[in-house]
Amino acid sequence: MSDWVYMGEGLRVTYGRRTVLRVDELTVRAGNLLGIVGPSGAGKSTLLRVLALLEPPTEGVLYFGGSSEPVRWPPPLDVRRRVTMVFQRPLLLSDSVFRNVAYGLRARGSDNVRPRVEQALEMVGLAHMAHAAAHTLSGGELQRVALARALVLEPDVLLLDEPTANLDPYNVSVIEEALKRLRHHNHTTIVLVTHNVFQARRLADRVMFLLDGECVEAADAETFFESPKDPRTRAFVRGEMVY
Amino acid sequence: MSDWVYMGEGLRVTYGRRTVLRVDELTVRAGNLLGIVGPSGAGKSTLLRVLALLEPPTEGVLYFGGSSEPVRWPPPLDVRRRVTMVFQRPLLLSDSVFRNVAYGLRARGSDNVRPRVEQALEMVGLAHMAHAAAHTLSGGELQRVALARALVLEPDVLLLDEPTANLDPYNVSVIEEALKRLRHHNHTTIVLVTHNVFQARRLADRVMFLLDGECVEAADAETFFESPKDPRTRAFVRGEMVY
Amino acid sequence: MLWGSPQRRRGHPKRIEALHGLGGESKRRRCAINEIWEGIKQAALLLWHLDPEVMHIVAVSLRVSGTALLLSAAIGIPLGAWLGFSRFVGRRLVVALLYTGMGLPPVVVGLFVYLLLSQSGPLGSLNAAWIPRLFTVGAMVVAQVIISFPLVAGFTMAAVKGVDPSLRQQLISLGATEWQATLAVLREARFGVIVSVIAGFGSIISEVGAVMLVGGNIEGSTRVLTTAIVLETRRGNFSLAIALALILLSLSFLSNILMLRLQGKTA
Amino acid sequence: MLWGSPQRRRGHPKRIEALHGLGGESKRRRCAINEIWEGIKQAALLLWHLDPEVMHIVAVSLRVSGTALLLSAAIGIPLGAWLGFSRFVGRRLVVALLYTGMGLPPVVVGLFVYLLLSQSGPLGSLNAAWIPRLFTVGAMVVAQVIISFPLVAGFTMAAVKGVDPSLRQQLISLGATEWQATLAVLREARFGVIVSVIAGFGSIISEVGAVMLVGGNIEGSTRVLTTAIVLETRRGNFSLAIALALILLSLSFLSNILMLRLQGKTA
Amino acid sequence: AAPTSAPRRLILATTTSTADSGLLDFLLPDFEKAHNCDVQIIAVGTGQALALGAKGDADVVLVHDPDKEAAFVAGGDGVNRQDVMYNDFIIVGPPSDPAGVRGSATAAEAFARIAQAEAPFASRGDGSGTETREKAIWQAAGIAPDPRSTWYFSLGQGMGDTLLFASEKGAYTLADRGSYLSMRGKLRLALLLGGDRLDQNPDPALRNPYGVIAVNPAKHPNVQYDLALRFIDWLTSVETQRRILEFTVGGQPLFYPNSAAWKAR
Ligand SMILES: Nc1ncnc2c1ncn2[C@@H]1O[C@H](COP(=O)(O)OP(=O)(O)OP(=O)(O)O)[C@@H](O)[C@H]1O
Ligand SMILES: Nc1ncnc2c1ncn2[C@@H]1O[C@H](COP(=O)(O)OP(=O)(O)OP(=O)(O)O)[C@@H](O)[C@H]1O
Ligand SMILES: [Mg+2]
Ligand SMILES: [Mg+2]
Repeated sequence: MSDWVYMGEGLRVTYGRRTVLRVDELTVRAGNLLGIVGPSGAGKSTLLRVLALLEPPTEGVLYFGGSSEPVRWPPPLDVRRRVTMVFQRPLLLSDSVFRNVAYGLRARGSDNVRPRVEQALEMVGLAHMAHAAAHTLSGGELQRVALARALVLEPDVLLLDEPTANLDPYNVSVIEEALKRLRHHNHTTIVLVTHNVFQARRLADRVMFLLDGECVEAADAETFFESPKDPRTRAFVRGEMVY
Repeated sequence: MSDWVYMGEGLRVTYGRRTVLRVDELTVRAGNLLGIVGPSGAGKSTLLRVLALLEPPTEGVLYFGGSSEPVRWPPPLDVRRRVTMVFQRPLLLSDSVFRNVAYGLRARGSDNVRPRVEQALEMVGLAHMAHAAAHTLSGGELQRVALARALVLEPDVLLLDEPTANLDPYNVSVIEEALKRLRHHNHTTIVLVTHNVFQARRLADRVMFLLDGECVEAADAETFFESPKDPRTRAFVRGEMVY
Repeated sequence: MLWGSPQRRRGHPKRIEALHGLGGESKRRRCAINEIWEGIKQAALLLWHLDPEVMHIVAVSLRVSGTALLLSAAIGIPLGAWLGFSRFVGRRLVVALLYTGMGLPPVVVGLFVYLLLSQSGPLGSLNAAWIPRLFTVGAMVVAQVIISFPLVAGFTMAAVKGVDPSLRQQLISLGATEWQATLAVLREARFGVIVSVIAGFGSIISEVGAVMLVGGNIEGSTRVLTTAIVLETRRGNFSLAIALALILLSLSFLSNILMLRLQGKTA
Repeated sequence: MLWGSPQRRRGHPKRIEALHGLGGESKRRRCAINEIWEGIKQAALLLWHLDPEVMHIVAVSLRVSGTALLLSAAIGIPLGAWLGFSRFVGRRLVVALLYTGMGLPPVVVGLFVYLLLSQSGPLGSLNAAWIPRLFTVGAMVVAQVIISFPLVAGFTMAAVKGVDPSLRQQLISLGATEWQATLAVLREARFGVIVSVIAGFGSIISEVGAVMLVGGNIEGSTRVLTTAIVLETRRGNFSLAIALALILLSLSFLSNILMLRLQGKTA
Repeated sequence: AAPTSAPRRLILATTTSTADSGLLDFLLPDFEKAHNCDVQIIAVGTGQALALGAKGDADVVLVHDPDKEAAFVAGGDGVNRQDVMYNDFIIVGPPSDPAGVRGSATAAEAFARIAQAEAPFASRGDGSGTETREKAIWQAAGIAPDPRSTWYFSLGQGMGDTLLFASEKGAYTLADRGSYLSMRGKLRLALLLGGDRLDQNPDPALRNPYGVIAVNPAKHPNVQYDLALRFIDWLTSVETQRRILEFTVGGQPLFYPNSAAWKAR
């Protein structure tokens, strides 16, 4: 894999008459963790769906994985399989936890499914619930299963949409540790959408602040939090912005 | 309304062979805000469903609203309508935001629906989205609509299941202000499930710590956070508990 | 004339061939696909001339099946919703019976209704005013309701089951009565519910065995499109049968377009 | 013997009364409900004696409708899934046509297949080995597939539409191919899909107009339960007709119980 | 043909009256054995039976409508039409006989009385041979009944259904004797004109002749013409004709032989 994983130019996403995303320039470096923050409705999930190659941008070009060709739509299966997204609202198959986590591996026809699934469940602290039915899970359990079914695939790129929103502090730290290990061992590139400014600070190499679909500021994590250029960024980081 | 809103004795909820809730004693005072904290899967949502009179406990008795008679199952409509619960996982009707928020009022045949709905949407910062279709909303927008449709009913008792999990710091503070105003003006009794220890600290009069379905500790907010009796409470509050 | 005595419909001599056209058509018999062409042409002609007899038959068909559809929706939708929500001992048995009802042979339903309403039958012999008499539109409606309501109920149940059960809980928690919550869930499942009604409509507008038996296929009174089609088929007038079938299909196509409109509007 | 001359089927003299029992039964004719009782008794007898002719008819019915059901599921489920997922210009038209197909009168389908497969029809005249001949089981299967696949497709579409569309996106994002994601969504919608198959089965096991026309109701070869019922009704042997209908209904009841089991297992 | 080879298939399109009465089941096994073939009976209305023949989907037809049969042969669809047998029509109606049909000498007279009294009358109205005959009788009576009138019902149904209708409605109808006999127990209808047996039927106009026709091989090369001819020869042979007379229900024959060979016997 080359130096960067995503390069976007003039990305726009329009639903009906409303343009909900307007990002002129975007680069995600290989092995990096990009944090995306911004208020509710800023377009974070929309951007993530584009990066997950699930939805073509209405306008603009996206390059992926160092290829000099823009991404084709629909993207070929082998390209698509290098990226996995964990959705903000976890939806499981009405089946056991085990089979939900195994889904992606089985779709790829991988072997060693059982130990890998068990390991992934271990990572999110749900090894004991492998046989529970999806519809009986609590909110946080659901979210962790959704995370596990992405982690088990060990993708090149992992896109996480508020993966710890429904978790208590201890489980949050478990997940964060798992992510750190993943970066360390697999050099996974991660894009993490979070409303939790502290989490972004703890994990991100680079942070991007979206507001009303526009990228207000994107900078190294330290710069972003310590000396943001834009006054709106400063306000947001302090949790006091009025939009 | 009398002094207390809920009194529970020996409440147990069992699913299949697993007892997920075991609360021997529970009191919620009128006008108070009880915070419920605990790790993922502790039984918080289950307890809330019981308090919402949606699900009878498998064992135990529950008294509601100062009545000396235990709650009958199914509870009569007029009793049921004094309580409203905001679910952890918001599910809207596939309709406009406005009509979703108006649903409870319309079900009651209330008048002045439009201004009340508009006011509720204002409270959660979504006045401009009244005409958006439910399925186009972002995660945080969804959550706020779900909250608005409960707030608009001005119930005696409001049960909130992680109502700000998908919100950014600013919106969290907007919601928290709204809740404070509600308590002040309407003397609404609130039970708030949250994984956010800071939020519990900011809002709650009393806090209850659930672990594995059992109430480990329940105390005044200050006591709970400053001098918890149980070592497990102490660990949880510091985000370092290992279960 | 299309059917019935030649004496009656003197007005349309040009269509005499349609009925007695065995000789005339036989030259073109090489390829049976001709019948279909002929049928299309005849259907166009019948519609163009607003043939009064065809119009009457169409009116009876719509009246019978429309009434039956309303009734079976009124029975089937609540029944389906109830089966979708409730749990009780023996529910599975009721569901299996309902599914079996989806496959009731129309002839059997017809026979059953016939035996009930017959002068020597348990209901017919009562001669009560509210009991429809045999060989009337009312008897046909009864048979068609029996045929179509299981379809409506079965699919409504499936549609309702497809809606997340916690939505219902959320609505109840917002103060909805059981009834209001049921209505709202039906609205969520409207796509499936409308398909169920469309299927119910399809099952009765095309049904022939039952209406033939209990309606009697009486010219000018209980003859509907399907029985007229069967009649022409029996007479060997295949192209006229196809013409009538095309009219029937256009009718149900139009109704479906209408229902889809409705569906689109509510979505 | 049930139908046909006593001489031809010499084996079962004890049931001659069933056919020619008119004189004897007439005393009880006061109330038509008797026919229904008689029917129940006869059905029990026929099943008890494993009447070979009835067994043959049952076997043909199951073979024809079973094959037709498999084929129409193989066509209808993918078609329904595709219509449920895809968006294209003219989709609404296709859907309206499909819904109209749910209401195809069996007679018309029969007539159409007849004209196609006729010796003077476009397909029948080819005399190719892969084209089923008229008055054979193959022709009946063709007609029944045409009748039932729109039902299967229509309900599958409705069921698939009831599944949250973002589930599909999540599966795609987990590396599922379009095909795998479709299968998984169908599995989620299995309740509706199974109902669609049950409805398809119901529509053909009870169908008579088409199999009568293209099968010819030939004794010992293309006679199925429904055509036998019509035959006995035509002959005025109501109780025998009802007996056969009960056998038919028990069959479809049993199949439905089986399908519900299946549904229960996967759920 | 050698008994070991697969039986040939002969498709016989015929009316429900011959098939449903059981006559064919009674007769055919002899023919099938003798020629190692399988006669497949398609029982439909006369109109549809002729249409099946005209398309080459049947090999031989056995129907009862002399005019349509003539047209069928004249149109080149059929060859070698032969008389086979006949039975007769009767007039049935409510036992109370409000129109006073009992005792009429002819069918035309009976119909005239029915029209006079405006008593309910059920017509098959399905283009069958029976309806053709009914029309002819009305014409002979000089009456053109209007299906929109309150007493004349044009049903468009088979004989059995028409009889049931008449029974329920207390109406008169023209029926073939065989159908009436086999359904008598279900009906509240009395035989009013036609006598107890065919030979006691007072009106020769009520005779109902059946004809057999082979489908023209010149037009439809695929038909089993040779077998069809053998079938016709067999059906009209004296032995088979005698068997027709032997087929009885309730002690009386339903059909009477009528072939050239029988008459020349
Ligand atoms: N299909 C759609 N049609 C119209 N508007 C849409 C659609 N999808 C999303 N939107 C709008 O686009 C905006 C951005 O949505 P998005 O889900 O990307 O927000 P977000 O930044 O993820 O917010 P949150 O933090 O609340 O999840 C929202 O205001 C939403 O209402
Ligand atoms: N219907 C059910 N059948 C079996 N187990 C269930 C059922 N519903 C919930 N549970 C289990 O009960 C436990 C408590 O669930 P609950 O939803 O109350 O947890 P919670 O405290 O709200 O957790 P979270 O913070 O993750 O939302 C969970 O472990 C869950 O798996
Ligand atoms: Mg989002
Ligand atoms: Mg919970």
